[in-house]
Formats: sequence, C-alpha cells, structure tokens
Amino acid sequence: MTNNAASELTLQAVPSWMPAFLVAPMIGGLSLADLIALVVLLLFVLNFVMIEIWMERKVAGHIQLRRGPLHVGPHGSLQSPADVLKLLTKEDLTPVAADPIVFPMAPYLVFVPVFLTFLVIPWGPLVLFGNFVIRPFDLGLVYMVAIPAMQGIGLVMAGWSSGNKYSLLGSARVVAQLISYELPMVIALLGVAMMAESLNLTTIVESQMKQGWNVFLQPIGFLVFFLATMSEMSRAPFDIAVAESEIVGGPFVEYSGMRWGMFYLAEFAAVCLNSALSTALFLGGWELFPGSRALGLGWISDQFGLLFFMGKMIVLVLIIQWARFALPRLRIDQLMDFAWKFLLPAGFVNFILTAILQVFGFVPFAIGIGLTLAFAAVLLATYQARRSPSTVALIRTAAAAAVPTSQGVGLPV
Amino acid sequence: MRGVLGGFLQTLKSFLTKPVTRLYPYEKPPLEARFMGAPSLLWDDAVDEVVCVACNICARSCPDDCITLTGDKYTDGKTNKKNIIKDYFIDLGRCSYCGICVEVCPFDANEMSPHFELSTYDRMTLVYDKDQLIEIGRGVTRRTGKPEPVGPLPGILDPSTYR
Amino acid sequence: MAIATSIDMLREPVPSVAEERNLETVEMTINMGPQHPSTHGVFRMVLTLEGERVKNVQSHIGYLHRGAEKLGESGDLEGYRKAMITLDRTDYLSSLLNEHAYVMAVEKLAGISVPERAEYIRVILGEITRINSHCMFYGAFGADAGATTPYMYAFALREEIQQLFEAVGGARMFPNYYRAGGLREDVPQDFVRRVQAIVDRALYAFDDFDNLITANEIFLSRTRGLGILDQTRALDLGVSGPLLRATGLPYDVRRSEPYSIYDRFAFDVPIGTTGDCYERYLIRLEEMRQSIRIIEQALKDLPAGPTMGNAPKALRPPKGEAYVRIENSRGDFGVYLVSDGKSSAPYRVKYRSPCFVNLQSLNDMVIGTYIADAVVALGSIDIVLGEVDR
Amino acid sequence: MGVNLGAPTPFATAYANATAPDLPLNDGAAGMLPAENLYARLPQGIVTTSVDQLFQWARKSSLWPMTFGLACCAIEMISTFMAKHDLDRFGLIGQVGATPRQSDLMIVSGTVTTKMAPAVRVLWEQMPEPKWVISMGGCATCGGPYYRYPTVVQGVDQVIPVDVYIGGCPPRPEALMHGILKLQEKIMRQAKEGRRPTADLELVLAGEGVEVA
Repeated sequence: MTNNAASELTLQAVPSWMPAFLVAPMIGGLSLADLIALVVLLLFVLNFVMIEIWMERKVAGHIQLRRGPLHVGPHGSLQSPADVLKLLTKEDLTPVAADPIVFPMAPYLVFVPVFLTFLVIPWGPLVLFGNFVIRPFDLGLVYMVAIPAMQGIGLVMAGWSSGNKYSLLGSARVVAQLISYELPMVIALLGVAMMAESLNLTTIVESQMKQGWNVFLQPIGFLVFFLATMSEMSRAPFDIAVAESEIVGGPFVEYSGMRWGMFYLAEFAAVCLNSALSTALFLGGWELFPGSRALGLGWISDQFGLLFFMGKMIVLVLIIQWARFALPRLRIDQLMDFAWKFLLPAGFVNFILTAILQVFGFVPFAIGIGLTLAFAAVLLATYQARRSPSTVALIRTAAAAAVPTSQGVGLPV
Repeated sequence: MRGVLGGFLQTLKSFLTKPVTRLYPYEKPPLEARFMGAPSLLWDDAVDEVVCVACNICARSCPDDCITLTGDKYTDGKTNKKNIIKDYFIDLGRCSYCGICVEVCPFDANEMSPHFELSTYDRMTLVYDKDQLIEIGRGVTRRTGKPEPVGPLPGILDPSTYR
Repeated sequence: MAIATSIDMLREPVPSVAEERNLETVEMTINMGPQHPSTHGVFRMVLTLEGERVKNVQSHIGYLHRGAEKLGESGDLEGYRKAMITLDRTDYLSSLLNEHAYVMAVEKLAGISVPERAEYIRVILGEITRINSHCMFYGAFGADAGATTPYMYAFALREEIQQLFEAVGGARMFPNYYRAGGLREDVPQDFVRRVQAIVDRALYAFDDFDNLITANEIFLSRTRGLGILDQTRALDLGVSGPLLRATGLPYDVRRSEPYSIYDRFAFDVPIGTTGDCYERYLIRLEEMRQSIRIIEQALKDLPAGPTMGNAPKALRPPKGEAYVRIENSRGDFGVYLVSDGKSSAPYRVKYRSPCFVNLQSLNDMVIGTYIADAVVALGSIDIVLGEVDR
Repeated sequence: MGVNLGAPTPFATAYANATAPDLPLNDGAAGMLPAENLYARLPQGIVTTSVDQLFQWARKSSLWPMTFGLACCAIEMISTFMAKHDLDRFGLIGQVGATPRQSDLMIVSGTVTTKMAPAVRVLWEQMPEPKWVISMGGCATCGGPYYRYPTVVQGVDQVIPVDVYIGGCPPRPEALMHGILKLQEKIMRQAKEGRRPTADLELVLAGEGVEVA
C-alpha cells in the first residue's frame, strides 16, 4: 500500500486551522485527529443506525396503513434508544449446544468489517472542516470490496456455532449468496474504476464531477451494483438468509440480547454503508446536481457537499426500505439464477460498454447502448412469448364458463 | 417487471393514504349497541333491588359453567318474587361471551355490558361477584329488538327449576 | 421438569462426523412447528432435508385437540345452543358459515322451517364470512411468500367486516348469531347500508390486493408450478374447496347440491387448470368477488318479515340423525347430528372438516421442493388448526 | 369465599355516551375512564429519576413479543398487530420476534393442550430474562369453554408464570392493548419493587374451582 500517498492525502484533507499536535502521526501512523475521527465515525454510525431503524419502522407503518412507533417519545423518536437500552440489559444466553468460543466471537466479526469499510468513504466537504474522509486509500475500491466480504465468515461462524439447524441452513444460504453476488458487484465496479482511471474513491467522485455521474453513463452498472449490494446485506427481497417465515431467523436464531443487537446493527450499518458507496461511486458523491460545475455552482458543493452526500444516501436508504415492504422474497435457486444469469451478464455488458466509451468515444458508446437496449427488448419479448397465457385471465374465463354440476361428484365424506 | 413496479406503486399509494389506525388508549373503540362484553346483572330502579330471582336457568344454560349462584327466600315484599339471589359469581376468565345467559333469562335480569377491559394481574379477580356484576351493569338497559318468545316454552318454566 | 424433557426426546440425532467425511449429502431432519411463524397455528411438520430439498415430510397434528365435538354433546339445558360455542371455535375463521351448517342440521333434525328473511341474512353474512376468511388467507399467504404488507391490507378489510359482525351479532369473531329456525334477533336498522359500504370497500380492497402481489414476478415465480395436485389424486384424497377447484373440477356444494337459497343466485365457480399454488390463490381472490356478487343480489331481494320461525325455545328434536354439508371457505364442511329424542343436547356431534382432509395433500405438494416452497404450499392449503384437530 | 375481589369500577356509564370527544394525548382529565387513564399515568420520555427506572422504561417501551398464536385468540392478536390497532405504536414490533431468544413478552393466545404444554414451557425457558407472559383469552387463562375436556390444560399458568391475564373469548384487540398497558404499568412498578413475583401456586389452584359457600 502506498503509505506515503495516503498520509499526504490525509494531510491535504485536514483543514489548515488544526493544531500540529493533532495531525502529527503517532503510533502506527495514526494521528490524534485520526483517532478522534474514528470515534466520531463510530458515534455517527451508531446514531445513524438508530435513526435508520426508526425511519424504517415509520416507513413500514405508513406503507402498511398504520402509524409505526408513536408513543415512545414524540412520534416514537425514542423507540430505537429504548430498544438499544433494553437489548443491553437483556440476559445474554449461550445455548448448551453452542460452541463457547466461536459463538460469542461471531457478532464482532460481522459488525467490525462493516464499520471498517466506512473508513474509505469520501463524505464530502463542509465549511471550515474540509473534506471528510478518514483514509483516502489509493486502493480504496479494492478495500471496500475485500473488507465487507469478511462478514461472510462471521455469519458462517454464527450459524455453525449456534448448534441449531435453522441457523445452519441460514449460514449455508449466506455463503451461497455472498459468493454469488460478490462477482457481479466487482464487475460493476470495474466500469467505475475504468471511467475514473483510479481506485481512489475521492478521485472517483471528483472524476464524476468532470465527466458526469456514473449513474447516467453506466446505468446498468448502477443497477447491478445496487441489487448486488442489496443482496449482500440480506435485505428483502433477497433476505433468504434470515427468512423469518421459513428458517425463523437464519444464523441469528440463537442469539439474544446485545449479541443479537450487533447483528441487527451490522445489518442496518450495511444498508447505510452501501447507500453511501452507491452515492460515492455512481451518484456523483457530494455534487449537488450533475453539471453544476459547468454552471458555476461548484462552490455550493465545495462548501456544503456533506449535506448533499447525506441527502442522496438517505434517499437510497429509503428506496431499500421501500423494497422490503413492497416485494415478496425470492427462493434460493431463483436468487442464484438472478445473480448468475442476469446480474453477471449485465455486469459484463456494462463493462464492455464502458470500455467502448473510454476507448472509442461517445458515438460508438451510444450505438452500443442502443444495441443493448434492442437486445434486451428482444429477450424480453421472447420471454413474454414463452410464458403461458396469464392465469388470471384463465381463471376469469373459467369462472364465467363453469356450469353447475347436476349432482355432487361423489366426494368421500 | 410490470408486477414488481405495480407492487412499488401500490405501496407508494398506501404510503400516501391516511393510516387507518385507531389510537386506542386515547381514542375509544366505537362499540356497537349489541356488543357483548362481560355479562352483568340488572338493577331494578323502580323497587331498588336486583331483578334476578335466582332461577338458575342462566347457570344451567351456560356452556362454560362459569356462573354460580345461590338463592335466598325473598321476604321484602316489594315485588311478588319468591326468591332473590344471595351470591352470584361469574368467572369472566372462563366466560365465552356468547350471550346465551341473557337469551334464556325469562325475567330479563341480566344483559351483556360493554365492559371489555378485563386485564388483571391475578386471575381470581376475574371472578366477579354480585356487586361487581351490578356495578358493570349500571347504565346498561335491556336491549330492544330481542326476539319475542314464540309459542310455549316447554320445560324451561318448570316450577321445579326455581329454588 | 418432566414434561419439558419429552420434547427433547423427539429430536432426531445429529448425523455423525464419520458420515460427513464420506462427502455424501447427509439428510437433515428439521422440526418445523408446533410454534413456527408460518405453520398457521400449532401444526408441526418434520421435514427430512437433503440440502434445501425436502425429501420427506411428516405432519403431526393434535396440538389443538380440545374436544369440540364431544363438548357439543353435553349440557342438561340448551344443549343444542351450547354446541354452537365450540362449533364456532373449530374453524375460527369461518364461524358463521359453520353455524349455518349446524343450524341447518338441527332444522333438518327437528323439522323446523326458516323464514325467508333469515335465509337471506344467513347467505349475506355467510358470504361476508367467506370474504373474511379468504382475507386471512391472502395475508398469511403473502407472509409465507415473504411479503409483509399483504397482511396489513387484508386486516384493514377484516376489521371493517368484524365491525359489522359486532353490529349484527355482538361479537367480532364468534357472534353465535344463528339459531335453529332463524336468527337470534333481527339485523340492525342500518344493516343494508352497512353491508353495502363493506361491499364497496371490499371491491376497492381487492384491486389493491391484486396490485400488490398478484402480478408480481417474484410472487409468480414462487407460487407457479408449485404444489401441483392433479384431479384424480385430489379426488382420491377427498380434497375439496379451492384445492379441488384449482384442479379444474367445478365442484362447489353451493352449486352441486344447493342448500339454503343458493339456487336463487347467479354466481360463477372459478376453476383452475393446473392445480398449483398460484391458481389456488387466484381462485380464492375470484371467490371473494363472486361472494360480492351473491351479496349484492341478496341485498337487492332481501325481504321483510320475521327472522325467527316456529321453533321451540328449548329444542328436543325427535329421535333421528341428520347430515348437512355446506361449502365453507375451505371446502366441504359437514355436520352430522344424532338425537336420541330424549335429551335437549345432541347425542352425537360430528364435523366433517375440510381442513383435515385437505391437509393430507401436503405430502404430494411438498416432497421434492425447497423448504421455502414447503411453507408456501402449506399456506396454499389454508388450514385452520382448530378445525384439523377439533 | 376467602378470595379478595378488587373494588369494581364504573365503566358502563361512561360508555353510554356513544361518541366521546377527541381527547388530547396525555390528558388524564375528567371524562376519561380509569382504565384509559392508565397510559397517561406512565412516565413519558426520559424523565425518570434513577437508572433502574430508565432501564425499566426501556424494557416497557420495547416489549418484543413472542407471538404464541395457538387458536382463535391468535386471530385477534394478529389483528392487534395490524393496521387498525398497530401495536408497533407502543414499540411491540411484530416482525422481529420470530424466535424466543429475541423476545421479551410471550402472548399466549389460545387453548393450551397437554400436547402443546411442553412446547410452551420449552419456548418460555428459551426466552432470556427479563421476560413477561400475557395470557390472552379464556382458554389460556383457565381453559375457557374447553375446561371440561381432559386434553386441555386448565390455564397456561400451570405451565409458566403469567403476569397479566386478559378475559374475553377472544378479547377485543383493545382488550389486549389494555393488558399490555397493564403490563407496562407492572414493569414500571417493578423498578421500585424489585424482581418479579413468582406465581402463587395456591392462587392458581384456587382458580380452578371457585367454591361458593
């Protein structure tokens, strides 16, 4: 890793008014400012997760014609703190059948990678404070793919060590899901890296300000990345790992109290993380709107970028939450089919199209887009043609045609 | 794709509609006139005593056997009844709130009250005694629209059932 | 505690490590129920799994056996009325439909005639109960497939219906409203208006139901082609109701052996073609619409007059037996009553419950599918454990 | 008798008014029934004095139920979780507690049979402390209409300790909510009184047959 470059970038990001002792590197190259930033980040993640959970319950409530949390604090705003406090004071059970060493370790292995990935996110600038990014690695993209993948190990540990068949099934599902969806995700990221010609997330955001947002240049890539991350964090409709109606709670069945709270925390932190990554990689990071720099409004983003970043992130979080309450759950084989037969080819198409854009310019790219759309239309048409006529219509016609049988058909009583 | 989008649109529609939730502790449920809460004993305001004559038909008709009553000789002479209840217990924990006791009562001495908030820490408090049953029946009037007795009532009004 | 250990003894032994080393797939036995989010009560499935595939399924019932039939035979006074308390609670989702069957059996036994108005009101309330029950199916089936919102939609409609039941019979779930010879009391003054309001609300709600998941591709892929039961097999098993109609046989007791006044109404019997879970779902949705048709016709023709026939208050039917079958929301529900001619309680009560019979088709549907499918297939049978175990 | 029966409260008269005025939240003023007043008496928000009370407040505000639907009452319990009544308002989330390990409150709704009783016991034992049990409806309270049948357990309190009993067959969703509010009141009281009382076996047995002199 290019340590020098990294620390240089960190120093660049640090505002000039900060006293020297804060930014002087100490043990392991970490400065005091870094440590403060870590603590602030942790606090931010924890608080954002609490707000997110409250938000999800409110969203769920209003989608489902009800109110959601209402009486605990004004509009239920103290609901999440109450939940956390309760989980903290809950008895921490370790089942007899559970592995005494692995079982308590698993929650940390699930939460810590998610938290670590927050380190590379370029949050954007805010007046006086400069650009918020804790570690602008040059290999940020690789880091953000590699670290969350460790989550899988934690989940397998949780599932295996619980000594419960439901959790075993759940962890088996998690592994299959993680392995399948890692691939389309990485392929989608290749397009991003190619466009920015860099693996540094800050550079990627800045390149989007010049070239246009990636979501418009490679919409297929955005779709693939978004769906793949949604699946990686086991959110509905891809939540087969925790499928409550089938395997009760997946790998977390036997966890109680704050240990289970860690999993819950990790799940919602992952939603936050992946929304932030999607924002940084595809939605132009902290830019207000595409092309604002050309209109001379770049200073708004430069001053208040953090707020725009957060705004975009929250919109994505809301979309993820919306999907949970709008869709049924996929089955495991359909989930695998979706990854390997749809997302992966789509990722490759996006990769090729982006390559065409980078090498040959915009006109061949436009032709490529057109060809892809035409191909997709043909595929869709054949799919529709292959499908049997709508059963809804069949039932309706049958209902109209049904005649009363004269006498019973002799059903056994 | 169309179906998935339809699901999204439908949820968006319901997100924007008004919730149907009734905020219970702050809003009362609109109890219907016929709502059958706990059974209660009616009080005859005209003669200032309980209507019941301790005929035991309700107790015998109760599908859950949750009514227990004992009668006493009636000596006040305010009405022409022969007996009056001494004790009357209904185990509201066991009661199935079917209204049969009200239906069979030949003297219109009881009625289903709208009292439904029957949560206790101790299930023995769900056994309501005479005073409590009169208390929850206060303000309750015998409902109109009861089926008029049609034809003779064989067996039920047998004097041997009086105690 | 002694009783606590007995459930441990039921657990299958975990496969040994030696078996795993052979790199062969090891069968896993998973115990779904009696308390599981999607067993619809206290049903227990012991699934033998090979990976995610179900190799075998063994169902265990009896967790809710509480003697509904036997308790119906007791009581020294008003025994025929007392039996309805437990009858209501057998199939707790279609209580008024079952009450209809029961009072018809008593009427047949005692030779009581029913006034026109009572018959119409019974049909109206019965069809509303059918909608109520299918709403529950819709919600639970959606939840089995992994969608949480259908439940809420379904119960928003159910609440309106239960409010009507409360207005008519005094209770939200078990109004105990029908009597041999008619009804306990006439319906409230604003009955027609309120039913009309529910009809309007329901038609609106059914569209919402459809929009939410009926055409959803994920839902389609989860339910289509799953749990196929062909017609011969279905008839062999004695399956009835939407399960049988999904196989393409238009058998509906309301049509095949019209009881009460069902021969006066025009309605369609929806049938399927393949007999998979999706068609069962569609048939139930369509049945709700057909129920609305019946209700609208019945409301139009609702006559005035008494609601109680010439029935003695204390029933003591002559010696004999009666069997009446109706189409309840799950299939062919039958009530068999025997009177000894002496007591005021039935000598023998027997219910033919469609759930219990339909549940036998579980093995045909589930074996060879995934665990997730097993849950959906079980949901498509739409069991009520109160009626299975009685 | 020897059974202590609490003082009755006048409910019926208040319900005689068909339409109640819209009452502002947290208003424990006149016109409200004692039972409805109950929630207003509970501390709202973190205005508690001691840490213990703070934790009890958290516990009562986030009672994740283990929805133990057994029979008919389960339908009314589901109704209570659904749009019209929405227990999520009080923090009782319906979607999480599919497993006993993550739940605080067991709502036993329905008839407990001898075949089911061991499972009830096992699941109750799997719940981590602190935990509470609500017995919903006549069957779970004392066998209900089925109390005569030999396979039916005469109330779930023969198997597990119960904190709140709710009468009704089945109880209205509002009655269940009232029970939950009673339980929340009990939890807040436990902050002062210490650990929860165990089930009084004699009381339980006495509940089986009320001997009337």
